Amino acid sequence: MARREVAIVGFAQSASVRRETALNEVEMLMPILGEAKAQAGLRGPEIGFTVSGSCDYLAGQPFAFVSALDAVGAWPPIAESHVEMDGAWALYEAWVKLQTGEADSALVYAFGKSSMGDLPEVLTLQLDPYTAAPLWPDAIALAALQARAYLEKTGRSERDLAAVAVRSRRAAAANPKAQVRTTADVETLLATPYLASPLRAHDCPPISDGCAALVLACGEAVRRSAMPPVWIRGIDHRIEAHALGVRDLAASPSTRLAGEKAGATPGGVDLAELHAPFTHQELILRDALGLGADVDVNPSGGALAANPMMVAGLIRIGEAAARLAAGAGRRALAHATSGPCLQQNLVCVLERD
Amino acid sequence: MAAAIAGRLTAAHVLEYPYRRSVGPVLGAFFTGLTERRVTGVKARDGRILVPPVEYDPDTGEAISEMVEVGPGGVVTTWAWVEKPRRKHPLDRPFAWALIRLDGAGSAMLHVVDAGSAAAMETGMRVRPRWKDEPEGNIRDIVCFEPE
Amino acid sequence: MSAVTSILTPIRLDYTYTAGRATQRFLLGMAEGRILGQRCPQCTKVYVPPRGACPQCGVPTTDEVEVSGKGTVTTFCIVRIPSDVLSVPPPFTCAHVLLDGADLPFFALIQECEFDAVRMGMRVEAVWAPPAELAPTFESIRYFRPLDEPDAAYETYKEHL
Amino acid sequence: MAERCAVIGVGQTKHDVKRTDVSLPGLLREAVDRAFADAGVGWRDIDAVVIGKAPDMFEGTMMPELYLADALGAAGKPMLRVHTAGSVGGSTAIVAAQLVHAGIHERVLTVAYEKQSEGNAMWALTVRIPFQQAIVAGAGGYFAPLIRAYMRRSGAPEDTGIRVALKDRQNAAKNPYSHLVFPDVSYEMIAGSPMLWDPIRYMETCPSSDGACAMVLASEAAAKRARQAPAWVHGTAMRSEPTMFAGRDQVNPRAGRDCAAELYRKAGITDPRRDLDCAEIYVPFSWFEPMWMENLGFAPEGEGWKMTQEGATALDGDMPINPSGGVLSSNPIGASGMIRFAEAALQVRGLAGEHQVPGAERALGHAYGGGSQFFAMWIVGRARP
Repeated sequence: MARREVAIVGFAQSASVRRETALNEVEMLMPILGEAKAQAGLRGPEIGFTVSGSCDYLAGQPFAFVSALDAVGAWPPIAESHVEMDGAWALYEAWVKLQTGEADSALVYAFGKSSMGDLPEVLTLQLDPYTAAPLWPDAIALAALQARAYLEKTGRSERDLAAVAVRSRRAAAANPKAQVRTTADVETLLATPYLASPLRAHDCPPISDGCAALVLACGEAVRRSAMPPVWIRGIDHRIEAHALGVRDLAASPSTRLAGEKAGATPGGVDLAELHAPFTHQELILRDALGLGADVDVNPSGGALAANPMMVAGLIRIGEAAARLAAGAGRRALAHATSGPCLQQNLVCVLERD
Repeated sequence: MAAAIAGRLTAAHVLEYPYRRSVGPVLGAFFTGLTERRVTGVKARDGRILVPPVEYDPDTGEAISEMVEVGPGGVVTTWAWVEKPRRKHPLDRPFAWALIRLDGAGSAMLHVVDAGSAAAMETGMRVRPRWKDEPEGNIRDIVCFEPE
Repeated sequence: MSAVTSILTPIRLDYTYTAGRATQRFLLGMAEGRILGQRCPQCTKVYVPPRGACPQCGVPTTDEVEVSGKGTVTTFCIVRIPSDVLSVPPPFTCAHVLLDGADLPFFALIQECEFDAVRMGMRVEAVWAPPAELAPTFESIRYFRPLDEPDAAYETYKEHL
Repeated sequence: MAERCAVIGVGQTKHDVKRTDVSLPGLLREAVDRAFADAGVGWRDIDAVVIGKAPDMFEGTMMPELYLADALGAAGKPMLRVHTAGSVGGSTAIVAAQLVHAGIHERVLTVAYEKQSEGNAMWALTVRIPFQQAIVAGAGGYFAPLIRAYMRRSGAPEDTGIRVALKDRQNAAKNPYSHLVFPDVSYEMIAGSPMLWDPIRYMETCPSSDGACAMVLASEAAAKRARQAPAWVHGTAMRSEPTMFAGRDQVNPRAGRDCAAELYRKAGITDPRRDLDCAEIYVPFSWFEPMWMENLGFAPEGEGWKMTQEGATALDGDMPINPSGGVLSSNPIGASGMIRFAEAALQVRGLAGEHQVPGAERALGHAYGGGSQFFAMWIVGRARP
């Protein structure tokens, strides 16, 4: 069956902040949903499908996503779904929905207030509940295991990791939505203590609260947009085995496979937004996707500069699309990840007319 | 419960459940082995011994159940040094998280190494388990690993 | 030792909640013995407690409205099993109370009458905690009790069932 | 035009209050292995996995699809995790069906589960959340006032709920996977059971179960190679509305009515009571049967109870509802919706065993969740659409 051409026609995100104390999720989301819909030139009732991504454990309560629907204005009742995943996978579900021909437009949103709990500990609950989670390894420790495996396999150094941090933060300085927007130089960063060796604070993402919304459209609905349409030329996602001890942590085969299936040919993109919460993960992802030095990676600053959980992957897609729409290139790659040490990965290839 | 801090109402919320997990036959054999200070893995179809064991072959999806004793010593395949342990970490002094491939195993298991200092850690180093005095049948029956 | 068939894995996570703008407004009202709602600028419905949004219109509710502590039971349930969160012994009655001036029923415990005397249409009023115990919590309203007024006609609240 | 989608394999676990004999992977695999045996497929045949469950806190594992990926043969494949509250089992199946309708995959495994015994479901549902009003008595305390509102509106005889429970519990005795089976169940036994959340009696209430359900969904080409007759998906629909808003009709929510209307349009149904042969609908408390009869358009507003009282919804009635015994008999929350969808498929494939509705050609699967606000439905048929 021929694929329908689907375009991103609206994108908005909140500023990522360390702790959003004034607003609840609904109050955070409302202006962002409004902004994305306005860009798309679509009013709520005209949107054919709505889907969101979030995670109950961030908020520490069951059914935390239910009340967020209040921000949408779901009346008359809407065709709607929710994934307990990053919003990038909600976008995938929306893309599938448009492929069935049952809808011509879709609103995708994601939200996460990671500040409410102790995030590295909350993420422990993603692990094998029998033999791993009862030891309470935190997310930073697990990433550090991966970082050492990568450094020792490739011969790269902690200096290379610091260079990723410096570049990300410098890029973030131009991004008003980013959270970490200043940086020291590599030498200064390398003089700071380890959080979990070989990772230092600059190798790890900030804890962020935030939300984002994105509008997809097909056919006639694309023409309403105030934003130049950015087409999804390919999208795919793959998961790999869970246990760290059975995986080659220095590589990301699921990213490589998703990239192949999405049609991300090496050398074919001008910019890439990679969802790499840790510095070494950016390098692993570059390797997996065959991105050369000519590709502008994470011009937004990436997840190292702002990492609202369940949102940061969707933001990568939105950032890449917004940059193409603004004329920063013709073809881009966006990536999202989920799970410990890059267990699950999504790749999306975007193109401007 | 609620208090006004910096002009915002804030409140503590505790999410606490004592989950009782049934483990099925394969993990059951693994945990039973721990009570006898033995570490066991499961033999996959390709002959690899997976530790900790899983009930289904990761390549073929078939149910697997042939248990094989491994270790007790093993080799660190990667590690991360923690200078300031978190409250819930298994040790309350500086230690290393590590992936450890026990002798005879085809996969590595996650645990901690009590090595005193980061300088004593090295990928490829040999370690052996230190057992709890009275094992109860869970992963923390191994208090930690220590350099051999 | 016999075969292990299960493991105990206690999980405790600690969170810090903030109320959000609208809920904070409402709860600070509670601490003053006032019931504050918000009106939707589009459909003009009054929400108590407010959550900052009109769920039907998807727009912020910004106009503050104080509503009465009196209202009408629209429907109810007699709870005959112990509650995890209330110290009241069963049986007791929980009701949806449509406060005068509000457009959404409020969940409320009914006391100071027999548990089986509660009826649809019954008029009730809020019973507040003593002034010294008023706080920014829902519990500042201890419960609702019957008012000495004739029952409201079914037609007056049937749109809120 | 979307690709056709068929259900070629169905499997479910024995549902029980505590499945202490299995781990989480073991529970899921009991359902999946049965679905594979039914479909005649193996792991290599599966292109993608779509998994659903209700809140992660029931088992204390965050995003458990990550851990379960290995046991579900997902390594190297796409995997999605759906969560739409109580309707999740249904919406998970729909998301899986969309992958086939969209022509993206040939065969998709979809699975839903709950192992509530590991935590404590009632706790998770009544957990005290700061700055929110406490729900004092779980789901029963939430839904009982709505049932009272229905009774007032419709004037239904007070024993309607008892009759629903009696019928569902009799049906459950014919279903080998049922959690609750009362061999000698009688009207008097139900009527005499304690009131929990008046007007809901103990025996008019669903249990908390451990259990899982799985289905293999296939494209038309793949369905031709299936081991047994498929059930064809004639239509799917999902609708949501906010939990609470001024003037919301929670007894007969518009989201449910709109969802059914879209579903019937897609499946070419003009008179559901005439055109459908049976339905598996989400009835966690007995009174929801008459309420949903009206919401789904099987009966005019205010008259759903007549179908129950007249025996129309019995296994030998003209519109059998919940031949499997329904949610009242087995309720692994995250799987409960998918079991409805799967049982509808079994009926039109003629594979429902002792609770088979003779000659069933078209059947409805229905799930709802949240505060009666999330709806997921499908119609499956013996004939290719």
